[in-house]
Amino acid sequence: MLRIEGVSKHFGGVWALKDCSLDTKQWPVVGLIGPNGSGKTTLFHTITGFYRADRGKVLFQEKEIQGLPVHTIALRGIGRTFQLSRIFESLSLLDNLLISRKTVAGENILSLFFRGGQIRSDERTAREKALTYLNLVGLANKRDQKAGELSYGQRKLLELTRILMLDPDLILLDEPAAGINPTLITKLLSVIQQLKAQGKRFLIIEHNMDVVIRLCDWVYVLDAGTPIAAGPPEKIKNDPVVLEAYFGK
Amino acid sequence: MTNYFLHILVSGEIIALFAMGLQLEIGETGLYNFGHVAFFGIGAYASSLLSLAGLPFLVSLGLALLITGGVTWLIGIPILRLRGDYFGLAMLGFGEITRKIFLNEAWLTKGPMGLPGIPRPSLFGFDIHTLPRFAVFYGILVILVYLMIRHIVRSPLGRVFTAIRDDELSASAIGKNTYGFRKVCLITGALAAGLAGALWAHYITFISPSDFTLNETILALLIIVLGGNWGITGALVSSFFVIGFQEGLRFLPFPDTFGRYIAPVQQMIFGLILVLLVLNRPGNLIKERPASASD
Amino acid sequence: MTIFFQSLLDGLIAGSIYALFAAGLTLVYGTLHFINFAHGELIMAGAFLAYLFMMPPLLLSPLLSGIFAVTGVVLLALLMDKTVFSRLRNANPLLLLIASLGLSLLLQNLAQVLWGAKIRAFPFPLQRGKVFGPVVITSVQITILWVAALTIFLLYLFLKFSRIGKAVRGVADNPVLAKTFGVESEKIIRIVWVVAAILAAVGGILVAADTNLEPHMGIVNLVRAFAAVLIGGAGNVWGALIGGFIIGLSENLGVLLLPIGYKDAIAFFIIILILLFRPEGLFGTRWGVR
Amino acid sequence: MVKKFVMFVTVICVALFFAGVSHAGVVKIGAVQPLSGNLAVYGQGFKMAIDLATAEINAKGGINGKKLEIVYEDGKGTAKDSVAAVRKLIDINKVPLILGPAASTNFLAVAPICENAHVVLIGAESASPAITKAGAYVFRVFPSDKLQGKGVAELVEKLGYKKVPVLYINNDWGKGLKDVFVANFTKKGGKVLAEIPYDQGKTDYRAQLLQIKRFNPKAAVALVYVKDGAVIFKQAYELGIKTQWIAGSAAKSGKLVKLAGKAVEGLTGTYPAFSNTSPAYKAFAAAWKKKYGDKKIGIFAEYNYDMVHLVARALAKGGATPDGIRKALYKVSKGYVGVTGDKTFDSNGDVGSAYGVWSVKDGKIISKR
Repeated sequence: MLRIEGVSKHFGGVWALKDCSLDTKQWPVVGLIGPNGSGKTTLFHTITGFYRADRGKVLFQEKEIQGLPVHTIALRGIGRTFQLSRIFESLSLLDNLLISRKTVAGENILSLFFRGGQIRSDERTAREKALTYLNLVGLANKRDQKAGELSYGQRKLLELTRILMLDPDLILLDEPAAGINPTLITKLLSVIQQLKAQGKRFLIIEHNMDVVIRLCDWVYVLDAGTPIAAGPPEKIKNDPVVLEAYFGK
Repeated sequence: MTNYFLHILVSGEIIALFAMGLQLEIGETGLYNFGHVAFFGIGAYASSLLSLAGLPFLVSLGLALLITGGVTWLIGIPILRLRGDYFGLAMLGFGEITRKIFLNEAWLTKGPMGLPGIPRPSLFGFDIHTLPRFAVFYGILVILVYLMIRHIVRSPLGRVFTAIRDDELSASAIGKNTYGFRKVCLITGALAAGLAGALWAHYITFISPSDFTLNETILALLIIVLGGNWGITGALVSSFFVIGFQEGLRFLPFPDTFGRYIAPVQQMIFGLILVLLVLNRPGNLIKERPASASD
Repeated sequence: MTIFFQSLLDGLIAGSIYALFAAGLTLVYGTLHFINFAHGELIMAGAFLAYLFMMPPLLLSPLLSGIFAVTGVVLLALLMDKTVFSRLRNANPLLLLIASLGLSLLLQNLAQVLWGAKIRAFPFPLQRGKVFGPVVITSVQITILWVAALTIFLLYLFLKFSRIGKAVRGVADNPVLAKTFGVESEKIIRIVWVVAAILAAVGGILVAADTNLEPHMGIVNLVRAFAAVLIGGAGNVWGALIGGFIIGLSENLGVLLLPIGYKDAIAFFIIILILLFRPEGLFGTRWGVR
Repeated sequence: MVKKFVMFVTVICVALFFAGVSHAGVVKIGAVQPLSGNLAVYGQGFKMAIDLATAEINAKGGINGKKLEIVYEDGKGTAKDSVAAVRKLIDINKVPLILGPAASTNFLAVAPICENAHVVLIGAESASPAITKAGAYVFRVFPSDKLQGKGVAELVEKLGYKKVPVLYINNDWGKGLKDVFVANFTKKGGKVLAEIPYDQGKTDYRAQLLQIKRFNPKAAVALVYVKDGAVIFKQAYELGIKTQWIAGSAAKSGKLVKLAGKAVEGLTGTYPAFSNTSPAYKAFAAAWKKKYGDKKIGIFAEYNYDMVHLVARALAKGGATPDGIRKALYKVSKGYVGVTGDKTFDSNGDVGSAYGVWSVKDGKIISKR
């Protein structure tokens, strides 16, 4: 599904990514771990088009996506969340989801004035879908509140559902479990499990090893911008190379 | 008595159109357009020149809007690549350069001499030449534009504008072509300003480059900051309020020697209001700094 | 040819002054991340205070007037920070921008209320310039050149060798670094205001000595300073200094190519060009998703 | 915050109410002057001259026994505010005549309003040729630039210069005058080396001056105001430009000499000439001195003074209605010789003028007719 070949990216003389190659192959949930500053988020930014790599290829469904604008990549089927969740704070929860669709009839300024009926029916259909997702994460009762009023963990859930509205083939989650309480983590895990069952694919940056072990089918370990190990989570957990990368040299 | 109030009303209507455009750009979408007056000027000059060349009012107005939109589309190509304060600064520059063009390209604009004798509006043989007619005709246009912008703001398109204001990065991550949407917003706002400019020119019948300075943009900025939480309606209402305030100063019994202080004191008050409103956080005018994507 | 060399010299003099404005502005921009419109009023205040001290009834010497004026502007800058900007430390930069625009309006019109809109000149005797080959230079301009050079040299010493100076430059140049300074950041911000105010005041006095002064002189010079900041890359002091010279030169040489009516627009042209082709500035390195 | 605004609005409304009250036995006319803004320095002077004439008229029994009263409005030196001010004077104060705003752009902006409202508009310092055609209700006691531009061209020719650059202030006055000058000068066979505009109110004009220096001309025309002129001539002096400067009327002021000192020594120019030895002028100067002491007679004060006296005569003859005043103005002006000379209006409401030459010698302004 997603294959990264020899990607390098540097900032002011520092290599954030160096000859980085990895492949999600057939695994439904792939984990990406590594110490702080190892280039995980930079890799996400590069995959989703925020950064352009200095060298290397990013292939999604066997097609190069480097150089495409951010929004085109999103529409091609890669959804992502951010490390510190980024939702539209002054929109209601429902609007946060309604806006997040591949085609929205009411976003063309001309049809706005000439095709009112079509827009209304389009919004009605989408509303049902959005409510389903809000129910899934248990936020349906807050649907008309402004998203800015949500707690940190709820924001993360909302951000995830917002991605789902786009029907992506691959979902990139940047530390989904960081900073939220255990109850919400459980909720999050069950949602991801459900989605996995529905055939969604994930690439997840996560520090919480418990979460990694429970979710991931395969794990890549990044250090200084380069993958240093890969394998099933149980094996990785005790890999001496990984331990060294985390606990010092 | 009534004519004077009608004049203030007409001035307010024109400023309202101008400010509503800026509200759409800054207030709804977060496009810090410090060169809004340029569109006002382009609309005014285009419509004036065309109707002085003999075209009927509606045709020159239509073409003027087309020109304003076209120019915005063109300058949008490079300038909309910029964001936040950089965008604001580039637009400030655009506004200033536009005024210099009005001033220096005398072959077209007559430069500092200005354009006198701009024809009054006429709709299919019905002349708009008295104040009540101006007030009604312009008033209808203001209501129309208000309803249109409100319709946009409340539509799915307006939802995208809000999303861009809240977090542009995030909007592009869910597949929104933010460049395209910002352009639509800028052009719409520019059209409102261009319309305001054209109406101003056909009302006053004389324009010159000194009518199109940064001060006009600052006035509109003040209006929308005052309008604060109430969005496009706030901009509409506070336009009349600010114009009324300015004119009201005329009636205060200032001593003669104080006369020359009125203009700077008024500007001081505007400055003070801006500072105070910012310190007391004007609700959803501007979002707090969003968490940045950190590495 | 004469006109070319004269324009070159005028450009250098103007550039040395813009460099001072730009260095201060870039420090503020780098540290607090907003375009301070009121920086122009610090420039204006420097010029006016010096003028007031030099004129009756005080009739102080130019040097003494300058020192008092600079002190006054430093206090003004700290007051602005205390009353307005410090209360917006974590606010959106655009809020700070609007607040500084308000302050700018307030101060320049206050100056107009106090002293009127007319153009004033320092009470220096009128002299023919000295002729050196193709160029003419007045003794005031010679003084301006070495005062500007001295100020830049002192700034260099401060930023390069003092501990606090290094910290200031580090913070301005690299926003990420700011976090590591933690508690000290308030102190650094205050130092930045002091340095920026000194540079603005000295520059304001010099620009008034070279040309004249009036209450609305701030905005024109601010635009030039900001163009210079952009050339240098936001937060980069050395880049801003070079940028100042580039703006001074291009304004004075540019009119040999462009119609003269566009002289004041040249800085804007440069701003737009740079923003379009190298948003990070000619010498800047900016990173991170903004 | 809201409370304060409400209070403010209340205050304004109360003020509005009282503003409408008028007195019997008074003839009111309006005046839009730049009392604030960047023309305010001049506006004060205009107002002093107008007040002086009004006081004289009222001392002599006013308008057929009624007192003449001037309602001042601030035009702030901008078109927008001048228009609002004129609207107010017409609609709220209901004046039949308005003493128009300074600067031709402002005057031209308000002219159509007065014309449509059938209110007389009269100006004392607007020189733009476009005003000639501004309408039947529009008058001015100041000569059109058509005449002065010709005057400058004649002066340059008379002084024997064939090639000159022109530096001019880039506003309606400067550009209008420059255009007339260039047309007349080239018609006489002269050559204009360069036309160099500058913006008002800047502190640095050296780039413009360098363009003049490039030609090293024997003479250069500078159509400047007093404030900008002072800056320009000083910087020219510092730059070592040695040329015969020739200016228009707007620079003719003792203030210029005070500001620019020896930099303007030898400067010469034209001005709409009127004798300062005529009995009318002497009487005016004496009256000024009596009312204002040692305060200098402001620029264009004489024109404002003449304007008010003319208007008073028209009011007395034609009554306080716009049409009465308009018709009476033609009659009372015929052969009227005021401080500034013959003020007979032609059919466009313009006056003629003789042009004199002024120059700066030993730090003093010398005028020759």
